[in-house]
Amino acid sequence: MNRALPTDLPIDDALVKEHGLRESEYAHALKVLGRVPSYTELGVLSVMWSEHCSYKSSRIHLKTLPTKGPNVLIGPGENAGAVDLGDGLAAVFKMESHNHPSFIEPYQGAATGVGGILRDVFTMGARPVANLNSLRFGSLDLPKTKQLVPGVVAGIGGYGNCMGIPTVGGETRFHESYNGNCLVNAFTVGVVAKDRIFLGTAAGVGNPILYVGAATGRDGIHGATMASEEFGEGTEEKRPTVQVGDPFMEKLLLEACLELMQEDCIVGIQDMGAAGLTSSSVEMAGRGGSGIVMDLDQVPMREQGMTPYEVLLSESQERMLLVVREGTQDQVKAIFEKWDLHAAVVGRVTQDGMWRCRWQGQEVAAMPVPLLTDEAPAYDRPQSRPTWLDEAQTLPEIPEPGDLGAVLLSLMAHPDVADKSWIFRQYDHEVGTDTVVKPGADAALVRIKPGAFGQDDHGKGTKYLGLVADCNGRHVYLDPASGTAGQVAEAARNLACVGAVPLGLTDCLNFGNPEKPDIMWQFAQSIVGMGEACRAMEVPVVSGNVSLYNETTVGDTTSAIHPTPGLAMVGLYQGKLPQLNPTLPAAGLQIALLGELGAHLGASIYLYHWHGLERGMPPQVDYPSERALHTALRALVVSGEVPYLHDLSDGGLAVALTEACLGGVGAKVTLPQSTERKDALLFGESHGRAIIAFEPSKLAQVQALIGDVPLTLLGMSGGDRVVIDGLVDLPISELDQAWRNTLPEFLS
Amino acid sequence: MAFDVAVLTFPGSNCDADLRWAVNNTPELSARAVWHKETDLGAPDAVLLPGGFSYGDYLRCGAIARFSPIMNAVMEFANSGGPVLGICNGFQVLTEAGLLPGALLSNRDQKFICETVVLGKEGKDTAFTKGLPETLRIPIAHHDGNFFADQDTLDRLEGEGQVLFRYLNAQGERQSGAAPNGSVHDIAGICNAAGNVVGMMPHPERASDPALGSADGRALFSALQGFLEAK
Amino acid sequence: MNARVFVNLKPGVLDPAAKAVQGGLHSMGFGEVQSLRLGKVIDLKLEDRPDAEERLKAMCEKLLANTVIESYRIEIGD
Amino acid sequence: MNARVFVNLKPGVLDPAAKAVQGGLHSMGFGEVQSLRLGKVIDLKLEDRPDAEERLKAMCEKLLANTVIESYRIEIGD
Ligand SMILES: Nc1ncnc2c1ncn2[C@@H]1O[C@H](COP(=O)(O)OP(=O)(O)O)[C@@H](O)[C@H]1O
Ligand SMILES: [Mg+2]
Repeated sequence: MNRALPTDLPIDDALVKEHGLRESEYAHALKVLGRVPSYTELGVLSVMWSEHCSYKSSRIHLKTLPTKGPNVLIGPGENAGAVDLGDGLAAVFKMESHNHPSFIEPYQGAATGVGGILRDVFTMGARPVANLNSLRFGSLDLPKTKQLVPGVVAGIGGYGNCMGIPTVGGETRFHESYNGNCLVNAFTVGVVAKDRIFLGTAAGVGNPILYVGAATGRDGIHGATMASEEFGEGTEEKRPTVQVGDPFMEKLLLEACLELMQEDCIVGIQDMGAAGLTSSSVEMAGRGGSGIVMDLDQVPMREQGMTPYEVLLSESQERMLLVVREGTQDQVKAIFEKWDLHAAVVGRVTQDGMWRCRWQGQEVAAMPVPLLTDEAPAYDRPQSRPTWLDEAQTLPEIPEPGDLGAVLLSLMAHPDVADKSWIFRQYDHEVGTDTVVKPGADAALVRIKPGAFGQDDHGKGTKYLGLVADCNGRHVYLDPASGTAGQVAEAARNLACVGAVPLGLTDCLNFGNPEKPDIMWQFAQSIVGMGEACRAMEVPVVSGNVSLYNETTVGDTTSAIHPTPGLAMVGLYQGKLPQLNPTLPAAGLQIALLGELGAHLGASIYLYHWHGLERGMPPQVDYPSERALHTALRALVVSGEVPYLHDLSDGGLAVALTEACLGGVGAKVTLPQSTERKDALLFGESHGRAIIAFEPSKLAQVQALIGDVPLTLLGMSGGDRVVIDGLVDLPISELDQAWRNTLPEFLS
Repeated sequence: MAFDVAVLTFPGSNCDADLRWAVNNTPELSARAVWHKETDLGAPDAVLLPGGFSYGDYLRCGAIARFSPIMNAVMEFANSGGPVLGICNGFQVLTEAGLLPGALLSNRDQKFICETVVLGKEGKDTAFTKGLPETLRIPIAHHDGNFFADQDTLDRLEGEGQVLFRYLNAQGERQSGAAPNGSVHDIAGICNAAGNVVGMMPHPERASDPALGSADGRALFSALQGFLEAK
Repeated sequence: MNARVFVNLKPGVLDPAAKAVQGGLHSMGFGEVQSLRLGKVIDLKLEDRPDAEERLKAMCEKLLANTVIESYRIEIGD
Repeated sequence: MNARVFVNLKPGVLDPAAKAVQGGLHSMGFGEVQSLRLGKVIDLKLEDRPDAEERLKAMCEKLLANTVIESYRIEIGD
């Protein structure tokens, strides 16, 4: 059995604690193993039972999300989720966080985040067709932010651009709660013929296990446990654990894997992500209900003198693990050789349900697979509603500003609203020749070329993927349940603006320390809200990721980020290419509001930015009218009668209207009679609304297309000013400058 | 019989499929993928080098790809007067190979730039540029597209009509410094003295379909078709 | 006053560029190359100051080297 | 045998990267930097061969430097 290696440390309480295992967790391991674990095993337990790999605080909550539906092919649990696109095609997608590594080394942290999510998708046989990213930084005037943003953006671009996967959208927000803990969430979607999806399963006793890709170094050892710890003053020492990415190697891996997947060799395949060789082999055995034996000496190593502990826990990037059919090894190796990659047989599938590793002839680990997977600890952590919410959710007396134009101008320059082209100009968003709606719109639209994946659209027209990432942390902070529900609605609304029907969503749940009941309550409530909205809107959750412990300790105060359940939604549009314009295309168009007038002040960016208040309840979603609005928007897109649509979100009606004018064609509108406050009418963030513009002669057609959805005629396009009768009258040029200059000014 | 257009694939090329698609969308042109490890090009009518990050663009863009086995055949094809077009990384490979003068340095602001630019077409007629409109809207996407050449070379390029594309300002006017990447004389594309080897940083294949916002890039592929037909 | 700064990846940090260059040299027939490291060298011309060395160190820490993955060495000339 | 190769842009070739670094240093308060050049340094470990130097030169000419814009210098160690 396990014998001590010269490099092993004696197992004592201190070492167990250092590995992040609780007493009760360690006791459980002792009981199941019937002995003290070896040093190598302790390392493995530590990473497999870390929050990052085991989802021990979140598992019971995630189980409540709706994950099934007529379009779901693969739900959570695999490397990524998959939805049916019809005509034999599937979209495979997932979002993942790389927050902690990015804070420590922004370029490499963000780059390897992109690399990791790309592998999750092509592991399943899908060719990645687009990336999104969701970013959170601290205040823009902070020196640390000015260092992080360029690094993160260059890292995301550096990896995705080199791989040749377009980054077509995303969202970026700035808030002081992220000052010491930025968020970098990366999303990838791929397309595959639905009968060619590969899973991460180890099956078939005796089948060889192949390792392919970069050699293993000492990178990121304990990266997975690090991601589950709060940031503190001792963070610096952990720096060498940052991994460096090699997108060129990954491009070769991508092409080689996709080529190999054309053949009938692979039984199961999984990338090595967090906890590297350990988690990939354990999870494959877990899904296959099998065992695995690995000969760690066969693992290609980059450095001298590595120990089995290091080989197993390394997080070197650009590596894959494959189970192939016995007898096909040579064929597999030949395909990898073509791409200058070397595959090594490192083990076999067994039937004893054990995960075994050998090193120089000795067995250094032998643990039952379920101990590391299903039987990993899971907690129902205590929750309590934060007491400060009582006050925060009420709105105090707020003076109404005299000059609402000045408010608008200042909101346009707020970094959350301001032009993000400084960011997406650094991302290749055109490679692939399919990005038909580019960054800067409500959602991106990416074409799937007819026949590109062997599909036949049966005369229904070309397929387009609608893609959007959304999260308003302020709404969630002020009420996690309805705030999160609102984000689901908003994401679907953004898709509707490009005509797409939502098929599924993936999430990346960024929260603070779950051991604190306040935070755990935020988390649990957020999931309740997401579940409710997903059920109401019939959008299943097919994959996701949880990032906890997003907190910073400075002196003796610890502060958590705003709860940030990042969402990315994938939708389908099929038919004639929608003729949409990024801004109002011409003068003389009728501008109208779809949905209720709305005047919800609570939780708005206006309150925060102008009055310094994060107060009030976020706007609530009325599901039937929200869904009716989306149906109407999609009908308008399909009809081709409406050349401009834009949903209302941050900053409400006034900001949306200004955004419509940024192409140079102005607008002159009048708000309908209302008893509501003017600032609430202009800047309130009620859900369920969009503005549209169309030829006045088309009014009857528009009305016929939108059914019962309320339509308010606001005014006409034209001129070079944004005029909201009696309230705002500003030249577009001034608004445009405010909007355009913020990011370059702070970041260049 | 369609004309045979060889589109090379180096390890790290990522616009090869896009380029084949654009070629195949051109009447009478048929794209054929050629792997970098080949030594024989076959008998193509034209050779295209795609964009991407060959060998990760480590060391210098295009430096390692230039030594791919297939490149000997490309040099031979070029030296015998065959039409060769390098786009983006392909342009970098051609300069590294010495088939085109000058070099591509990192962008002025040290950032990757992806955006649609306005190009002015000028210079001598080539297989890829004959009959092109005066201005074209085509996207760029690169980190190292900052064209540099010494004064003598520049004088020659300018004097002999070897500057084929220049970055214009947003209004489509010539303006010194209009190049978003810092290129000397705002140069976006050039050809060799004989005019058969062309390199450009902008991606015509990404502007070869109205769905993508511009179809101006199609003109280059149509020009090639016209050139091959007239031959 | 002149100074030269060498910046190299720390040992153990993946160096994909070096790997690609070594592969390139091998395939070009330079099989004798057993290993290769790529680094940066920065030559600076500076105003003389008594605290020059200290300030150079600060430049390295802040900008010239990414100390998370790189190490640096300063050589002061004349 | 060890060798070190320095690769620098030739004088007269605009160096956008160096300009950016110098700009960065200035804006960080290091105004004493009067000029700055960025170069590459390549450390090689080679099999001993009698024609090592000649071959190193060939590596530089062919791959390590682009002699249109760069110059190189070889230092042979032991
Ligand atoms: N990090 C990013 N990467 C790519 N595109 C981004 C990023 N951040 C913002 N964008 C783009 O900028 C535009 C505006 O973003 P946002 O203000 O969040 O839009 P909305 O209010 O419609 O949700 C969107 O088209 C989005 O795709
Ligand atoms: Mg929107």
